[in-house]
Amino acid sequence: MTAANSSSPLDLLRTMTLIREAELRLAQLFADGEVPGFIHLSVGQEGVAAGVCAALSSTDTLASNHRGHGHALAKGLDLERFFLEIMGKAEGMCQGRGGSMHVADAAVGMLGANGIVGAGLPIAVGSALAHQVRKSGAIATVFFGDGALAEGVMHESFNLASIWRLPVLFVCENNGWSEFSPTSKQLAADPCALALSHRIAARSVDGNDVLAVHEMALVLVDEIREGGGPRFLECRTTRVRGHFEGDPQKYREAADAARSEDDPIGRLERRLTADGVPAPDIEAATREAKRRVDAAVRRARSGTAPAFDAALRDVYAPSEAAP
Amino acid sequence: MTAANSSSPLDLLRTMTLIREAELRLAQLFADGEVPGFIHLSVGQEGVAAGVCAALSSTDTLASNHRGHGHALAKGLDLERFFLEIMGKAEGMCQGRGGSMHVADAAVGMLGANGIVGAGLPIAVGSALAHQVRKSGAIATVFFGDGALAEGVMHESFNLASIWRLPVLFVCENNGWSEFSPTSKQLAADPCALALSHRIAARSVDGNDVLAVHEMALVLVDEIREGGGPRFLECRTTRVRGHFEGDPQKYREAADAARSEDDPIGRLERRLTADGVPAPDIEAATREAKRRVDAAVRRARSGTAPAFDAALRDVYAPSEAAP
Amino acid sequence: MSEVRFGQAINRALADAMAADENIVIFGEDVAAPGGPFGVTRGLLDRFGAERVRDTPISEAAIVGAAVGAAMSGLKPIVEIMFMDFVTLSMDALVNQAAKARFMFGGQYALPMVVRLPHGGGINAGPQHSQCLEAWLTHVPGLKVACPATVSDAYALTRAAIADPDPVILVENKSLYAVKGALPEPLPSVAIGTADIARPGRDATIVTYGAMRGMALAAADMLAKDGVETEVIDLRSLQPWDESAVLASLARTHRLVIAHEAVEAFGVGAEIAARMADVGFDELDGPIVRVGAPFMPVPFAKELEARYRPDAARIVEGVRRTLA
Amino acid sequence: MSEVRFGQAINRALADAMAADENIVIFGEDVAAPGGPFGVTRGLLDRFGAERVRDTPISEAAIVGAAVGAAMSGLKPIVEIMFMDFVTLSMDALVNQAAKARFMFGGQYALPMVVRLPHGGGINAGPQHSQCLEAWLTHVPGLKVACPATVSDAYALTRAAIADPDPVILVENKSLYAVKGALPEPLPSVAIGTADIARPGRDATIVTYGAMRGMALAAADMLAKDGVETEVIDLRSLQPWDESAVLASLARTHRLVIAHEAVEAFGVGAEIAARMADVGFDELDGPIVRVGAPFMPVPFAKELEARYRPDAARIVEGVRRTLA
Ligand SMILES: Cc1ncc(C[n+]2csc(CCOP(=O)(O)OP(=O)(O)O)c2C)c(N)n1
Ligand SMILES: Cc1ncc(C[n+]2csc(CCOP(=O)(O)OP(=O)(O)O)c2C)c(N)n1
Ligand SMILES: [Mg+2]
Ligand SMILES: [Mg+2]
Repeated sequence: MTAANSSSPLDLLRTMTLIREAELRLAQLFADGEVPGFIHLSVGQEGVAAGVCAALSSTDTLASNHRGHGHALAKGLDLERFFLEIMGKAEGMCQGRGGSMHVADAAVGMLGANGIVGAGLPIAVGSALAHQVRKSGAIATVFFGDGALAEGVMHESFNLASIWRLPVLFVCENNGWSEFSPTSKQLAADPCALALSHRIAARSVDGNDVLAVHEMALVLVDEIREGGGPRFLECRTTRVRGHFEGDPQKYREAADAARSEDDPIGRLERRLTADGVPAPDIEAATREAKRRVDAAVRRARSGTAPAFDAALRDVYAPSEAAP
Repeated sequence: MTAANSSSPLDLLRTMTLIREAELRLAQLFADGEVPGFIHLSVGQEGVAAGVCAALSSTDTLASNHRGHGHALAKGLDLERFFLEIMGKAEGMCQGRGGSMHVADAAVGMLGANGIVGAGLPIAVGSALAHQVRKSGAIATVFFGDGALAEGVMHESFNLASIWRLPVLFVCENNGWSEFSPTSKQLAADPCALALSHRIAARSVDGNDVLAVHEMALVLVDEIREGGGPRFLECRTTRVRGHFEGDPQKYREAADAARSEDDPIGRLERRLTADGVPAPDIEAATREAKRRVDAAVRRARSGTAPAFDAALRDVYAPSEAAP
Repeated sequence: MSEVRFGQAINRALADAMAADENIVIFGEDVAAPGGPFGVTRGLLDRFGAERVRDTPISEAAIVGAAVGAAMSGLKPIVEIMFMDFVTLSMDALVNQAAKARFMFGGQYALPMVVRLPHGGGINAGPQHSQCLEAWLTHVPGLKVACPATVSDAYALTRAAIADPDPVILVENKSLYAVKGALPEPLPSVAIGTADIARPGRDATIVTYGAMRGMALAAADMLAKDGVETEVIDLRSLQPWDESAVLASLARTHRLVIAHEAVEAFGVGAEIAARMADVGFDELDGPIVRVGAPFMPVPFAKELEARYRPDAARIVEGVRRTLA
Repeated sequence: MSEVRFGQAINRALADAMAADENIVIFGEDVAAPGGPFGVTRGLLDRFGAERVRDTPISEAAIVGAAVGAAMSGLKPIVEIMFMDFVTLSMDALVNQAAKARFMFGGQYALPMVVRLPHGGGINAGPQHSQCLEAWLTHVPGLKVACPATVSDAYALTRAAIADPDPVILVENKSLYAVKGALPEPLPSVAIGTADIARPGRDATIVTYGAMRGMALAAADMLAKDGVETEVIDLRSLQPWDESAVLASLARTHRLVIAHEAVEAFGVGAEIAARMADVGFDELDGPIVRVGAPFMPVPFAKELEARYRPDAARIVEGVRRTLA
């Protein structure tokens, strides 16, 4: 993948609107009691997932975190099986055993969302090791939040990736929040400085500018594929909603959440309009996303409840597979 | 403690020679089967322990690592009970339950050597938290190796100390080795760069120059006591012997181990001679150290075997103390 | 006597203890300004100030490691690990440091610290946010482990844990936080290591703890309809646990069922069963039956988790089996 | 048939497996150039190259975490945590990731990885370098745990662990590494989950594993002098463990002693005892006796550690007690 096969702005818009529509629908389904557990939405952060994943190929691998819907969809996860999973159905990606925090798809190299803050980093490092040893030409990517930078395993992962020059792209989605606390009070370091201290080249972009994210991701992915070792990309972005759905956000000024001029979708739409893209083409993205989401939700609602015995059988590989 | 009450070079020499003589004797006792388990000697690194600890007061706390004999003795641990412990006697500091890797002395603020690489760092951070909350005026210090810089908890500890501006001095004894592997192949980062990335002021000194170490420690301790927050000190030094006693060091060129011109004791002795200190005063340090070690070993040999039941009683506080 | 929620009882215990001893500090992720992920530490920051009540970064290893150093240096830290699943990141500090410090330093140091660990499922939080891992901690000499099941015990055990000179793990079942119950006046106190006979009975003994106490009592009600009188023992403390209370009950009923939410295999119940199969062997008139979670990660989907979690019906089945 | 050391048998198994499958990689602290802290990986770097055999930094969390990612991406990683005590730093990757990945991703991913964990005492290494923590891992659905006791099983179980599609923990007793024994030709193979009857007997069963196999056999010899014929079952695998073999033995002897080096309370033996007190209840003619370490950290001094570690005499005592 080089700049030559970069995604078009309209492609990026389609990915972002798909994520947005899917998540807004999830919010509704959650409020209506159709989604169990708890869900973390990436509304406002879609530019990061879309911009970065568009620079990856399907053989590249991706580890994600608790806020992973966007990463998963941008990596190409099937929309119906995504909804089926999050609604806890047998036909879901994970047969209803994981839910929102564990969406994964081996077919597109999606190594899974993850409920443990920071846990995706060494997984991506290990995946990159596999790419290196197997000379597959693929790279690994991991998305994590600014809050995850406080976890020790981040440090260990950066170091290991650096000394082994592993093909891994570390993407920090800096939305300023670690759950209910501002990261500014939690982290002494500047994110890029952390990476740089490990001799990992680091760049920071406006994460709400999907074109900037994509362009930078293409450059870094190229450098990694050429054997340059790991790269770090900070994407400064905005968590528009609560930490999870239902979070009353008492700890936060409403203003912070409402900087709609930052919205990556609105920004790209305005940019496309200015560039002369016809309004129907732009509007089609959202319309098409809604249509797909409608269909997926319909399908998901008709999904079946997972069978307990099937789950029990999958704790280990079937014994025929064992020696 | 300010530069005004800095230790004299002769005091530093006395501390270093005491550590040296104690450890060489331990090596002998180990070879003779009088010391059980395994022991890590700090021969060649005494300048770090002596220089730093001389800048501390007895109410300051200290966490150490597996190579902690020097730190403990420099912090003022009783020599007899030190030998008693390492030889596994009931009268030892830890009643023979810990041994070399766990020497500790609450009376002088020594929070213990530690068998887990990196584990001393958060302990020192927590101790510094206690000093801060209790406004004791004391500071906490922790010694750790260059290898420990790879542990995740180092990162977490630096960050916590930095954001809470805790009174803690992080001392990295950089001897170039992580057990049997050169740290240069294991760590991408420069030690000071790691600290700086967390906005912790960092200094690097020649750890084999005890005067330089002491001078720098005094400055940093002053800054910390004045409320400046954590400080980081890298001491570049030399592990003269194997990782532990009995290590054949096949992985290492003999030359590396034998740079005797670097020896902190020899260097200080030469310096004192050049400064006109009479030879008998200099020689007295080693003689006195030998004498004290002789006496301590004699005492330790006459120590008694620890009683099992007493050990069993000490897993928890005596139940009268419980509510 | 007032009606409060389980979580509020813990909050009250924390506040009462902090008011009485200025060496008590609290830190953890989102415990200060946000008042804790489950609201258990609400109001403490305002009342006791930013010096003593602190939000930490997402650094579970350093949180418990710092608690160890703080406890060794004159404070009585109370820390929270947001979900027990994340204690996987704190095990060195807990097991190699906190648990061993008193012993391995020859009794020189006391480590009065409390680690609060919310455990358990029932909220479809999935495989990494629902585990009951207390059996790991009960296996570690030097740690104490308590797990309250009632509002009164939530208060009393929290106070007891804080007052204890050793490191104490407080295991709090997430599904209990919102449950209301009576907080007696004068305020209750309970010694760590003492069980509670939640219901007396003569035909069989159910030993349980935490959220399963409620299930066990429900099971006992169901059994009573058939004339089977079950004694329900709520352990309250898992390390040390009240062996003599269990033995005494077994000597009355001669039948034993042990129920907990944790995975059955190698769980806390195994130790209770093993001890009774030794010291209580002569009292046993039937097999010792355990009721725990099956050997699988906690599944997400409603139907799966409902089947996964032990309930009153399965306890009833267990009692019937040992009576058969 | 050749005489080799236990550690060499593992080395041979690693080498044979690596020669047969180029997706196998090994990494850990000092495992490559230095050949491993106990020499177990000696020669592998020279033979298989720096790409497949790697020294890591002192980063236990990332070592196991990277193994998870590598296993999900086509490799079969074998990693070593230098002492089992340090697995405290790897628990998240092991428990929340490796153990759950197959299940929680709906069977999409296999995780063929091996984690080698040297455990046990006897070398006066003190409280933080001697622990036996395998009971934690056997409690975790999704992990398999094996613990060889003989040279032959060291080879066979290492091969079985590597060939297994699931994450397998190999628990290796440090005191066994230097022990010599026979490595049969053709090379042995053992299925994970199958026990070995180390000695047949009719009067009592001793269930054990790892270094305690030797102690149990010594105890059986001592008992035989008094005409007591003890059957010794070496579990070899702890998760899954061979319940039917233990049950069959109990059906022959009706007396059960379980011996392991780990702390007795809440140890692996508790589960064996609990199962037998349930499914084996009708076979029991005496109390189930466990012989394990007392409830204290592993002490350093020679006299203390010698008293601490279970030995043949204590096993004999245990057998006599259940026969009494
Ligand atoms: C190890 C661990 N600690 C704590 C949590 C609870 N938790 C979930 S998300 C989160 C905040 C993460 O912040 P960040 O990484 O910035 O991601 P964001 O939520 O902002 O996208 C916390 C503390 C967790 N899931 N895992
Ligand atoms: C958590 C942990 N991992 C590994 C070890 C084994 N080990 C003991 S010392 C050591 C090397 C430490 O290197 P460094 O920190 O530089 O200290 P040095 O030995 O050079 O003084 C290792 C790997 C350990 N004790 N603890
Ligand atoms: Mg964030
Ligand atoms: Mg070193």
